[in-house]
Amino acid sequence: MPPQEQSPRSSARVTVVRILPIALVLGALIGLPRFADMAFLNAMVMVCIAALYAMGYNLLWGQAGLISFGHATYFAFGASCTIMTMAAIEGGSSFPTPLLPLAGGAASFLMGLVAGWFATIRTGVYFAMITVAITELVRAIVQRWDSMFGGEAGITSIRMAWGPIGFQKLLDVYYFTLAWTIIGILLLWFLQRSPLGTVIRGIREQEERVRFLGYDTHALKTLVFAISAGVSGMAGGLLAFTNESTNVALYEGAYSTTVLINTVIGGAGVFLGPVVGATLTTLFGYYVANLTYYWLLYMGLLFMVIVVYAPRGISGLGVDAVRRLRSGAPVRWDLLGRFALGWLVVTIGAIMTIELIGAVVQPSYGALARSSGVAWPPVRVFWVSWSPASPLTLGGIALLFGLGAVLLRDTAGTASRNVSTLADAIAGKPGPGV
Amino acid sequence: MDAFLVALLNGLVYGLLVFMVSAGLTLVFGMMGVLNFAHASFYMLGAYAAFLSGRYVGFWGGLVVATLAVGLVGLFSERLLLRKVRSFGHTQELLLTYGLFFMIEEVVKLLFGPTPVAYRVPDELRFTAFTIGNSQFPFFRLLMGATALVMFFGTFAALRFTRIGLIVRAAVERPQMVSALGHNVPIVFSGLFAVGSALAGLAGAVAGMYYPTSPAMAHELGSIVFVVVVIGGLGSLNGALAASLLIGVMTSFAVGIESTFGDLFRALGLSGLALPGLEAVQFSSIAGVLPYALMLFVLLWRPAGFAGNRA
Amino acid sequence: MRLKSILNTVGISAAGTLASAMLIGSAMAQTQIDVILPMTGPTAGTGELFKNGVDFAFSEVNDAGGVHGKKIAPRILDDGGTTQGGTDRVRQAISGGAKIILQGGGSAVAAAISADVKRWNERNPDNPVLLIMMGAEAAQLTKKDCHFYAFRTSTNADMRVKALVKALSENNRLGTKVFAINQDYSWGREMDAAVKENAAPFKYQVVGSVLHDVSKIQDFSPYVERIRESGAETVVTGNWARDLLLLMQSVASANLKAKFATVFLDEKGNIASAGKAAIGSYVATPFVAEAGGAEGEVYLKKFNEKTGANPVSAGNNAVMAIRLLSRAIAAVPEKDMLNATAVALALEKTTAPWVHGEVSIRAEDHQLRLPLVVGEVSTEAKFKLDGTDMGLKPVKVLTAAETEVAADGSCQMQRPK
Amino acid sequence: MTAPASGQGPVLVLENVAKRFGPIEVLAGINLQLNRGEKRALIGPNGAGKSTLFNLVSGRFAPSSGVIRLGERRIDGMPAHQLNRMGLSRSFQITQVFGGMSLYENIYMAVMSRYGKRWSFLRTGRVWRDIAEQTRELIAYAQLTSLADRQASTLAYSEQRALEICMTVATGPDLILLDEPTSGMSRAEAANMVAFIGRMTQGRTLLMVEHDMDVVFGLADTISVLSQGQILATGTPAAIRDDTRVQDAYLGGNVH
Repeated sequence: MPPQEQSPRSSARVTVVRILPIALVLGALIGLPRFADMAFLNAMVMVCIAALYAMGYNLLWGQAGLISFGHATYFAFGASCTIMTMAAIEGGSSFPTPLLPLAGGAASFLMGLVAGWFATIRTGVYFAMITVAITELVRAIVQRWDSMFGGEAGITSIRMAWGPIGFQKLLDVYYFTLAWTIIGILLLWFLQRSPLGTVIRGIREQEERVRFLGYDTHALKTLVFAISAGVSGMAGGLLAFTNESTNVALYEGAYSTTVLINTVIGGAGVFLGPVVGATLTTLFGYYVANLTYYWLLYMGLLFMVIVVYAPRGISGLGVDAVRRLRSGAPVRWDLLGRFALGWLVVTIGAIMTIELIGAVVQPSYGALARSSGVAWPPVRVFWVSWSPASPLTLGGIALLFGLGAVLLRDTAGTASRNVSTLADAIAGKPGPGV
Repeated sequence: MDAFLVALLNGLVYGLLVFMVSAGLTLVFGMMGVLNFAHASFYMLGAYAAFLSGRYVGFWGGLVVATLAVGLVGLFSERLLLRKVRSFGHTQELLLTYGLFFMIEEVVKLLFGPTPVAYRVPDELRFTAFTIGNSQFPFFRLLMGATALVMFFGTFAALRFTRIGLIVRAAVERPQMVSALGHNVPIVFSGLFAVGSALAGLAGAVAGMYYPTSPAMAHELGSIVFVVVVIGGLGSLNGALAASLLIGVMTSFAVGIESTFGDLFRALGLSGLALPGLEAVQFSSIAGVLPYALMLFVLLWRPAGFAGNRA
Repeated sequence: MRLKSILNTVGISAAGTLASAMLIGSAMAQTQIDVILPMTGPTAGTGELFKNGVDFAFSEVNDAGGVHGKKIAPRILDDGGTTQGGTDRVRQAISGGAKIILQGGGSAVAAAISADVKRWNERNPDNPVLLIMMGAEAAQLTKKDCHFYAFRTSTNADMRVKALVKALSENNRLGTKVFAINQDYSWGREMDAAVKENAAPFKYQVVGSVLHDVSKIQDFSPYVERIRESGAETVVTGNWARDLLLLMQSVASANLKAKFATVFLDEKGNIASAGKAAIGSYVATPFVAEAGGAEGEVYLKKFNEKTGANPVSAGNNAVMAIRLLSRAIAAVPEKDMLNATAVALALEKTTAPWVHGEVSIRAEDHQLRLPLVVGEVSTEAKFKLDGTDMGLKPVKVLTAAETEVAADGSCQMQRPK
Repeated sequence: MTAPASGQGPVLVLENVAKRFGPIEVLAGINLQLNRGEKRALIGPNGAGKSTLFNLVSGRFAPSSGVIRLGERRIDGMPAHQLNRMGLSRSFQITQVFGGMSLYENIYMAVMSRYGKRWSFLRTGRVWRDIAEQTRELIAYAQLTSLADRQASTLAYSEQRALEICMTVATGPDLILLDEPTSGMSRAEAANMVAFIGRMTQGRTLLMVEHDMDVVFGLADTISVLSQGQILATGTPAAIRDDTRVQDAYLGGNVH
C-alpha cells in the first residue's frame, strides 16, 4: 500500500485515528512517574524492555514467518556486551553512556548475522530446532567462560553520569528506557513500511516466488534475523543498563519462552501486538506472583485460552472488533455479554479450584489440621474463608462451572463442534447452536 | 576393553531410553506434521501415573495403568484441543502443545509439589544381571533397554504388517492422498496421537523408577527427544532408533575424554588463538550439548535427517 | 430461571472483583521485613524448605511475645528462582518500605540481590537496607563481594568439605582415596577446590576430579566407571537435586562400594527418591535430630507441628537467621529496631542458641559460625526422613570452632562511621 | 514496457543434458536451442520428463551431466535469484502470488527487483518514481488497473493467474518459462489467457509446458515433443501435427 494510492482526506483521517491513541499512551507514559512508586516505575521499565524485546522477536515471526525458540541468546548477548561496555566506561573509556543500548544491539546484530545464516537455511520446525541448537551451544560456552561472562555470579558495573544526566535515579532510567524502546519500535515501523519490509512479507507468503523475482531470500532472511537479534540485543542492553549487572542465567530457556508467550498473548499479526502481550504478562508476573504461588499456572491457562479461542492474540481481537465496528455491521451485544460473563464465571471457578487444591496439598495444611483438630480447616480465597470439603464450597464451584458451561454453550464451542472464537462473537456470527 | 564395553552398554541403554520417548513423537510428527512439545510431558505423566497406581496394583500393574491413562490423556488432548486449532495451521498446533507442556508441569507441581516423589526401582528388581570385569550391570537397566526394544519391534511390526499400519505409513508419506482414498484421517490422527502418548507414558513409567520423578522430568528429556526426531528424520522409526543410540553412545564416551579446548587449539596449531579462560574447559563437561552440535550439523548437512526422504 | 442464574453470576462476579481489589490492596500495604524466596520455578523445592523455616522461626518469636513487644509478620515475595525476579522483588520490597530483607535460595539470585542492595545503600546512605542471605553458599558473597549490610547465615563449600572430611577421617571412614565429582559452575568448582585443599591436612589423595554440566546429564554411568577405575573409597560431591540423585542411582546400581560424602542429600524428596541407593551416604548438615538429644527432639516436634514438614537442610539456616535477627533487633533501642545500620552492628555481636551449640556472625566478613553434624543415611536412625524407613544417624557433631574456616582477608567492607 | 535486451545468438541452449534420480534416468542427453523471440512449447505424455526438464532450466535441480546456457553464460545449478537477475523468469503451475498484498504491491516488488532495489530501507531518489511509474504502466498495459488496489487473495482465480504472468514479465526477462499457464481454467478463460499471454510476452522468448493443445497451438511457434526422457521431434505446429512418430508416441492421431 504505497502512500500515493490513498486520497489525502482518508489518509488524514487514518492519521488522526492512528496517531491520537498513540499520543495519549505516550503522554500517559511520560507523565506516569508523577503517580508511580519505585516498584511500579521499575515494573514499567521491565514492561518497556519486554515490549522492545517482543517487538524485535516479532519481526522474525510476524513479518518473516519464522518462529525462534532460542531468542534469549541475542537478548542476553546484548546485555553482556552492554555491561562490558559499561565496565569500560567505568574504567575511563569515553563511550557515551546514552548510546549504551547500541553497543548491545550492534553486538547481537553481528551474532545474529552468523546465527541467522545457519538458521535461515531451513524453515518451519527445522528453523526452530536450529535456533534451539544454537542457543544450547552458546549457553554451554558462555556458562564456562567465566573470565568473559562472569559465570552465574555475573558481571556488575555501575551507570556513569554523562554530562548533566546522572542516570543514578530510577526515574532517569525509566525515561532512558522509554526513549530507546520508542526509538527501537519506530525503527521496526519504518522497516515494515520500507520496500525491504514488503519483500520480507513476500518471503513469508511465497518464498520461492520471491526468489524467482531475483531476490536472494537467504541473504534477506539472514538480514532480518540479524535485525531481530539486534533489536532484542538492544532490549537486553537496556536490561543490563537498568540492573547494572548481567549473569549467564539470561542465556537460559526462560527468556526464550517469555518472549514467545508475550507475542502469542499479544498477537503476532498486529504490529504493536507484542507490546500488548509484554505489558500484560510483565505486570501480571510482577504483581500476581506475590499474591499466589500458582501464577504460572494461571499464565499457562491464559496462554491456552488465547491459543484455542483467539489465535490472533488479544490485539487480533481488538483489530477485528474495530474493523467490525467500522464496517457498520451490528454488534451482537447480547452474545458478547453472555460470552464475557461466561468467561468471568469460569475464571472465578478455576481460581477457586486451584487455590483450594493448592492450599490443601501443602504439608502445613496437614499440620494445621492436626493441631487445630479440624479435619478441613478453612482456606482464604478471595478474602473469604472457605471450608474446602463442605458441600457449600464444592457445590458453589460446581455451580460456577455449570453456569459457565451454559453461558458459553453456544459461543465457545464444545468438543464436538468446530471452533468459534471470541472474534466471531464480536463479529456477530452466532455459534452453531444458535 | 571392559571399560569400553561398559561404556558402550551404558550408552546403548541410555540411547534406548531416549528412543522409547522419541518413538511416539516421531510417528506423530511424521503423520501430523506437529512437533508435539508436550510429548515429554506425557512421559512425565506416565511416571506419576505409575507412581500413584503402583501403590494399589503393584509395579507391573502400574506400567499398564500408566500406559493406558496417558494414552487417554493424549486422546483427549488431541480431540478437545489440538483439533480445534488445526485449521489455523501447524504454527498454532505447535503453540498449543507448547502451552500444554507448560500447563502439565504446573498442574503436576500443584498436585504433587515441586520436589521428587518416591517412585523408584522395586527392591525385587534390584539385582545384578551380569558382570563385565569389575562392573556389575543391574537388571533394571537391562529391563529399560528391553522395553525399548520390545517397543521398537512391536511398533515396527504394527506399521509393517497391519492394515492400520499401512494407512499410517501412507499418511506419513502423503496425508492428502489417504484422505482422498476415503479413510477417516481425523480418527487415524486421534488414534495415532493416543498411541504415541501411551508409548511416552510407558517410557515414563519405566524410566521414572530410575530417574527422579519430579515436575522437571519433562524439561530434562524434552529437548533431547526433539533432537532425536530431527536427526532421525521425519516420521522414521528406524532413524529415531539410530539417532537415539548414536546420541547415547556418543555422550557416554564423551564423558571419558579428559582433553580440554586448549588441547584442541594446540593440536590445530592455533595455540595463539586460544581464547583466554576457555582453554582449561574439558570436553567431558560439555557432553550434555553434544547432541545439539550433532543436530546442527545434521540439519545443515542432511536436512531430512538420517532416514528421512522429505525435507 | 435464566434471569436468576444471570443475577447470581453478576453477584458472584461483583463479589469477586471486590475481593480481588482488596487482595491487591492489602498486598501493597507497607511491611518492614520482606522475605524473598523462590516459591515457583525450578528451585521451588528449596523455596519450600526456606518457607517452612521462616514460618516456624517467626511463630517462635511471636509466640514468645515478639520483639520489643511487637509481633513480626513478614511478607513473602516470590522471585521465581531467577536473578531478574530477585532484582524486581528487591525494588518492590524497598519501595514498600522494607528495611530488612531476608533471602533464601541459590547463590546467583543472592549475588544479584546483594549487589542491588549494595548499590541502593551507596546511593541512599540515609535509608539503608539490611540483607540476610539464608542459603547462598557461593564463597565470593563473604569474600570479594561482601559489604557491610550483607550477612550470610549459611555455610560455604570450604566449611562443608572441611566438616565432612574431618568427621569421616576422625572416625576412620574416609579412606585415603577420594574422588570429587561436582557441577561445572561456581559452587561445584569451589567444592572441587576445597576437596583438593583438604587433602594434605586430612591425609588423603584426590584420585580423580570431575566437573560436569549442570542438570544436563541424563546418565551418570560413565562417570561411575571413572570412579570405579580410580579406586576411590569416598566420593565427595556438592551436587544437588537430580544431579545428586542420578549420580547415587548410578553408583548404587553398578554396585560400587564407594561411600558418598554429600551436602544436599537431606533436602526434601531426595532420600525418598533415591531409596536404598542412599544408604551409607554421609551428609554434612546443620541439624540431625538424633545428635541433638532431647533438645533436638523438641525442635523436630515443634517444627513439624507448625509446618507439617521436617526441619531439613537449608530450612534450619532460616531459623538461625531469624533467631539471630530477632535477638539483634531486641538488642537495639526500640526506636532503632528498623534502622538497618543499628541492627547490622548489633548482628555482628549477637549469638543465638542452636540445637547443637551456639551460632554467631563473624564481624570481619559477616559469615555465620555454626556447628555442623555429619550424619549417615541409615535405617537404624532414630528419626526417619521423607516418610521412608531411613534417617540420619549422627557420625560426629562439629562445633562452630571446628567448622570455621578463617577468612582470607579478601573481604574489604566499608563500615559506617 | 521496455523492450527485451537485444543480443546475438540463441537465448537458451541445452547440450547433452541428463538427469538421474538414483538409478532412474529421467532425461537422457537432451539438446535444445531457443532463438531470440521464439515461443516454444514443450509437450509429451505424462512421465516424459517435461517437469524435470523445466526444473533443470529454472534452477530447481542441477543436471547430472551436460551444460545449460542462458545467452553466453552457463546456468546449470545456479540459484533461482541469480537466474532471474540474468534474465530468466518463470511462473508456477500452482499460482504463487502474495495473497496478503495488493495487486499493485505484487507487481511493484517485481519491478523493484528489476531496478536492483533489493535491499532498500529507504524510498528516496528518482529511481523510486520510475519504479512506481513502471508498475502503473505495466498494470495499465495488462489492463488490470481497475484491480490494482485489490488484495491479491481476493482476486478471482483467472485474475490471480494473470497477475502471476504480469509479475513474471515485470522483472524484464530475456526468457520466460511458463508452467501450465492455463491449468484449472475453463475453455473460455483459457482462450482469454492465450490472448493475454500473447500480448504480455510480445517480442520475448518463451518456453512453456502445457497439456492443452488449443493453448499450445495458439501460443507456440515451435513445439518440442519429449518422450521417455528424449526429444522426439522439434518443429512448427504444422510439422509436429503431421509427424507420424509424434502421433504414434503421443497424439495418437487424434489431432484435429
